[in-house]
Amino acid sequence: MTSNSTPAQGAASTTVAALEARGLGHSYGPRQILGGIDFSVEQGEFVCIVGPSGVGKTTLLRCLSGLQVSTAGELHVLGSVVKEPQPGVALVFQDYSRSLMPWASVLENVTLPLRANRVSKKDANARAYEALEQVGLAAAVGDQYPWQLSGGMQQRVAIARALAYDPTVLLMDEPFASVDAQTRSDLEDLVLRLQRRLGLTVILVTHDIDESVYLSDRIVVLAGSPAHVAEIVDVPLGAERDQIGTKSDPAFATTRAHVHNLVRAAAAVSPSTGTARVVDVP
Amino acid sequence: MTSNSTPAQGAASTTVAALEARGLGHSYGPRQILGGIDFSVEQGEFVCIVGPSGVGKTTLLRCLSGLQVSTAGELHVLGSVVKEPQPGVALVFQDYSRSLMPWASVLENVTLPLRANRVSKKDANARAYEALEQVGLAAAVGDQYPWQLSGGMQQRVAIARALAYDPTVLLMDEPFASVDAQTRSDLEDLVLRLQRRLGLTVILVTHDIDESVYLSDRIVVLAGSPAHVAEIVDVPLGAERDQIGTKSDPAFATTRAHVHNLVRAAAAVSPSTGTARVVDVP
Amino acid sequence: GGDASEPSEGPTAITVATYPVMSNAAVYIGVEEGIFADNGLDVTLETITSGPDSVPTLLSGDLTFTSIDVPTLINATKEDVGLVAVGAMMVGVDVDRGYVGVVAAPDKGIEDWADLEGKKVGVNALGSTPVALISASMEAVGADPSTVQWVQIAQPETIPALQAGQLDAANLAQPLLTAAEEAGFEQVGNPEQLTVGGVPTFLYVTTREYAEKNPEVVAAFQESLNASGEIANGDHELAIETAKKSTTVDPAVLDKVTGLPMWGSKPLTTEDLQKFIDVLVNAGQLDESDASIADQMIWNG
Amino acid sequence: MKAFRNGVSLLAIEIWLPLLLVVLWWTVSEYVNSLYFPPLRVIMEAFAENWLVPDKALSNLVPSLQLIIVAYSLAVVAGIVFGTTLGLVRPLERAVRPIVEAMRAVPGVALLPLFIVLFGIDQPMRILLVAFGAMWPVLLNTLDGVRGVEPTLLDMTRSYRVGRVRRLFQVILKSAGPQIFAGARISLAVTLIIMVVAETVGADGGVGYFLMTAKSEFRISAMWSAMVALGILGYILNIIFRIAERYVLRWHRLQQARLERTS
Amino acid sequence: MNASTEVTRAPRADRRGPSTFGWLLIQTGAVVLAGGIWWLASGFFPAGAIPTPPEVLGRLGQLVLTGEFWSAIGITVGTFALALTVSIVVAVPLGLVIGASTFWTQSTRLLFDFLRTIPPIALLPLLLLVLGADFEMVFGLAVLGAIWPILIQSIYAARQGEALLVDMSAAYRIPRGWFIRHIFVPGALPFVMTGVRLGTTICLLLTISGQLLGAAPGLGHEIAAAQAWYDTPRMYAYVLVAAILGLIVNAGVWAAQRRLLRWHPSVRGESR
Ligand SMILES: Nc1ncnc2c1ncn2[C@@H]1O[C@H](COP(=O)(O)OP(=O)(O)OP(=O)(O)O)[C@@H](O)[C@H]1O
Ligand SMILES: Nc1ncnc2c1ncn2[C@@H]1O[C@H](COP(=O)(O)OP(=O)(O)OP(=O)(O)O)[C@@H](O)[C@H]1O
Ligand SMILES: [Mg+2]
Ligand SMILES: [Mg+2]
Repeated sequence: MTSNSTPAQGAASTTVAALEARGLGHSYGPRQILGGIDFSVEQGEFVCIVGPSGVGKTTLLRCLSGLQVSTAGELHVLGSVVKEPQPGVALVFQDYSRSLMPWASVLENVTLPLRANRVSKKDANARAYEALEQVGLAAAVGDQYPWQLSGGMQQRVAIARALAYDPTVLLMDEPFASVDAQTRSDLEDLVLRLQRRLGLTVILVTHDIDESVYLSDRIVVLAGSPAHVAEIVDVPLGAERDQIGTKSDPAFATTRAHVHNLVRAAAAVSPSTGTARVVDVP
Repeated sequence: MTSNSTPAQGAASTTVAALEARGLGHSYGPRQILGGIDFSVEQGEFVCIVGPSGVGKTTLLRCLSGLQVSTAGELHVLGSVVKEPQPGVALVFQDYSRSLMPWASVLENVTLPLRANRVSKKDANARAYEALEQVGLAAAVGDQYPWQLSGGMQQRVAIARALAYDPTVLLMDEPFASVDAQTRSDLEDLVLRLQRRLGLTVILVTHDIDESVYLSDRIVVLAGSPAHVAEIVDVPLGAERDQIGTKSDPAFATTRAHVHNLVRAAAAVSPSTGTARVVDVP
Repeated sequence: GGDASEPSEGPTAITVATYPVMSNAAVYIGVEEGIFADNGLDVTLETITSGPDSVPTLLSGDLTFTSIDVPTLINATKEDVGLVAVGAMMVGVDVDRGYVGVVAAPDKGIEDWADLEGKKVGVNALGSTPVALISASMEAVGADPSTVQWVQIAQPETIPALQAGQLDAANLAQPLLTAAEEAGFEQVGNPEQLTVGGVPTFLYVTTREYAEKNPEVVAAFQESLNASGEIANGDHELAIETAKKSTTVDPAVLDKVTGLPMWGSKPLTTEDLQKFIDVLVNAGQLDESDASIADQMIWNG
Repeated sequence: MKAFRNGVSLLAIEIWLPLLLVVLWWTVSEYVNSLYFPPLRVIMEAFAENWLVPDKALSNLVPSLQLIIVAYSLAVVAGIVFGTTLGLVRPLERAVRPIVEAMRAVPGVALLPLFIVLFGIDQPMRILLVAFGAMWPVLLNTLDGVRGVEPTLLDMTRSYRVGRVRRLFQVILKSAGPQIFAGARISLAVTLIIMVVAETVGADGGVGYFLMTAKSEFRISAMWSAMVALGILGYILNIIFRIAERYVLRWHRLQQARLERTS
Repeated sequence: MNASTEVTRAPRADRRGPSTFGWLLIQTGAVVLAGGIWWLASGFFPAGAIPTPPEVLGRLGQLVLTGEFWSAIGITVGTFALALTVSIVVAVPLGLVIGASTFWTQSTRLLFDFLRTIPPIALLPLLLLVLGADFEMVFGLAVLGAIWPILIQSIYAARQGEALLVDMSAAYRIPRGWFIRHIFVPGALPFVMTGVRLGTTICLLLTISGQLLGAAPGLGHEIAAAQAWYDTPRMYAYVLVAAILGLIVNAGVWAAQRRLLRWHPSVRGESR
């Protein structure tokens, strides 16, 4: 594990927040999903969002990305109110397979955002191949169609697309859900390294509490219906992380347990599904 | 944790295997994915399949389900060769969101296989509501369209569809990838209980090695390109499992470590992607 | 043949095709005045829009008689369709302002047949009566019809095309002829005047099969037709009034119409047809080899 | 099936049914004694006479082909442009929907004078008339296809700030591709059909002119031969079209090949 | 995330846009605007070539008081409705069946490509001969015209399904009938509906053309009569009626489409 960068917080040279949500609320028609979300993310910070299934994490991420205009509250990016997607923000969709164009090869899928943002074909291809390699996909995969790939490979294509985009803010919605444990920890380390080295701001939605503690500086726990911030947990693990050392740190275990309890409590009321938990077999 | 059933192996009263693959091979066009897979699953057994992303787990599961006719070898279900899906086999697809009909409500999605197999509307609805409740979805969700649900909720609808189908063989492809930790362990216990109580044969593909050890009687580790069975690991944990007790069993840790090493070794050659592992940032 | 043979029993039902214009006024008058009934015919009138297109209906038996122009009958005879002419619906008008006419915009400098040389002239079909008649009219005044650029255009589209300057002149029949004059175009002449004045131009036809089986019906039809034509030719006011009643047209339009057709009132003869055929042959519209076709075109009950 | 699939057997699959029907037609029509349904033998004689003699055939085919190529291209381009515009700007589409639907239903008799006044009576007018009529299938299909794009893909382009032009050409139109092609295939036939009508105005040649003249002159076997010529023309054009489709929608064909197995 | 489609897909104006009534006003405004353009434009044409809207509407006002007008419309609408129903009932199942099988798609391709290009108008004499100059002939003509777009579109539609849903129904052993009814047809419907919309208009146009050319009673016949008398306002009044009929019929098809495809991205954005 090489860490050749300053700690993330150090990389944030200004005091203005990368992202700031103030009383952010969202409703689909009459159904209110998010109710007054307040939190801010510093530049260069790594924040994870956790919460029970259906609580509104994807909705929140979509609001943060500017894809969706929240129906209440305000969203500031670098101090100014935004209502639409901002440059330098890359998003990895939870529904990754639908976010890939079936008519385009993997390479074209990865280069499209680059070419669309005036990167020359040569550079775009080089960056795409580099990103594909980083996520563990062979160059030959570039010529295939996405639907010829396995689920995990498709998910990695979606990640590669985000990485090749060279974002300053990276929003990821359960990006490692479909890859094997080994690839998963490799990808976690990859994102962590990139984040540290390039001073990226990363907001990552995950269901894996170990992952959230391992990766992030702070964890936002969502709960309730409409969803609110149950707690923002600081992760006292310092900037240097590695799969073995960090996870055996006692602070890891306590943070993990704390977040676990928060999510469990949130899940116990099963917010947006309305009833009690998974039911016992009679 | 209530266990009101006899051990799974006890439930298998006959000696003929539920599923038996002999030299199963599959190619997409010229590319061979599976090369001679041999293994068998007893009736009432719980088997997990693990392996690196892209190794061919989904392909194998599709062959086992009869959806795809393997291009080499033979598949026996209850002793007879099969070439098409068999009755009593339910499948949860990895790409769950695409396996739900966007034009049908959640309830209709769950009841369709039942209604199509001559279950009366009343019974089908009752079973669907029960299954939805079991996976932690409120009855009100039944009236919504799948695309109005969060990813994890959609995945649970797909699981509910399989459960309501009342199968004797349950094939699941990364069924808990998109749900939160709490729901995940609840669903794990749910499947385990159902399997024990009803004597189901379950084959489950997962990337979570803890999950595979916790759930299964045996773990099939796939590796290589074309994929072969690297090892079939027996899980020495007995029939009774519970999230805290089982996971603190020393045997759990050793099995877990063993499988982990197998998958890591398999991933190190990153079979179907052709190159080495996730690459370091330069 | 025009010899009447009296039907003895109840009236025979026949269906006769008519156009939604005034060329049919004679038949209407005949029906109104009971001439057909007197001859033992119970007439149903069916509207058609084009002579050739009504032939299938005639063949299928849904029509007993229909009307087509001479060239159409020549074609049908050449192709062995099995039609025979039983009477004249209209005969060429012998005056300079008749039922048909060639109109031109006043600024085109077209005042008589000779001025059509080298001009774009609209006709309803390229191998049709108007081409032959206009050509013959031009030749009659010593002009060269081969210089004319014929343009195929349906009657309803002709006035818009004239207005748009797409045509220098065009052949029109009533009431479009009057409408064109209303719109400011001027009549160059009546192409029938110098060519087929008094010669049948539109014929009533039936199938040879029908005529052979029902010669007495044909005879009664011929009888009634000629009697009706007689009345219509003699009383233009009645013809107009009948048109007002028998069509859905705006009476105000009808009042403006000058120049009526001349309806057939005499038995049709081979010589009549031959005159028309000669005009066609002279205009190069018909092969010499077909010039003796007249015999096969006519019913000699 | 796969081994089957060399060029020859593909041809065999494609022609067995038509061949069967032709044989049937040939036999039955020999015994039908009707002016308007001549024996196929006679039709083929007329076909040989009218469409296999280069001089005669060319004078009718050249104007028609010119009309088809230009009008069809115009129809497709216009259909895609208008369809995309209306598909993307939903309020606009909804506002003008009554006008569009009414316009589609205006009978040709009303359009003809208008087109003559506006565009004359020569080939350009016919081209525009045909293009206008043939545009609708492409337009409607484009409209529906553009609106059916996977929402996640649109979100993706927005989030990665893929510019309008690229989004349009690389995502929206490609996604609508299968549907646009379906429309274009219908338009092709509509082009030929309207051509026949258009060639009755001001034309002095063309397949349609030939057909309508033959019809009014009772040259029924010649009329049938023109229909055969149109059919063959339609088929040849469809082959060209299919080659283009195979190339452009390669991904779709491959992807959908998976469907065949079960359905 | 496809779940939140409704909000992201629809342009803002549609989202918090006007009510149904508001849309009706906007659409009326657009129609009035188009009428205005027509009025202005008719001034540029030679007098009488294109009648002005008041002339046409005035004539229409007279016509609606007559019985012939309504009987002409009655016959036209009746023939059209029957022809469209028959076309849909025949073409949609046939197209889907053919499209679902590569063998039949390839076997019928030449035949259909050949037949499709034969203009219905050329078939008019044949229809007149076989069916007579009446309702049956117009009906036959309308069916011959409308059936092709619906058929071709249905053939294409059969290939649009989500492959995974086919797998799903195989895995759950959903019988053919159920598969067709609940998975195959709904998946094909977006394409089929476009074909139906095309076919609807073509069917109406050919009903009118058939009446016009074959002199069968109905709207087309009235147009032909008006044309023959150079009664342009009257002709345009009937043309306007034809256009309005097209509008009404297609509004019906739109409504059906909105209902049948309310799950589809193309409709999700269009609330109410
Ligand atoms: N339709 C297809 N055409 C061609 N190749 C395919 C197709 N589907 C899958 N493959 C290839 O088969 C291999 C195995 O795919 P499979 O989906 O079985 O992997 P997997 O083990 O399920 O992976 P994951 O864990 O990522 O889902 C991959 O390399 C993939 O590229
Ligand atoms: N388009 C939509 N229309 C209506 N309701 C929606 C829509 N999209 C999402 N929802 C609802 O919003 C709630 C939150 O959804 P969201 O996708 O944000 O959840 P999530 O936290 O991402 O869950 P998961 O972990 O399962 O992905 C859910 O209850 C869902 O039913
Ligand atoms: Mg989510
Ligand atoms: Mg898989």
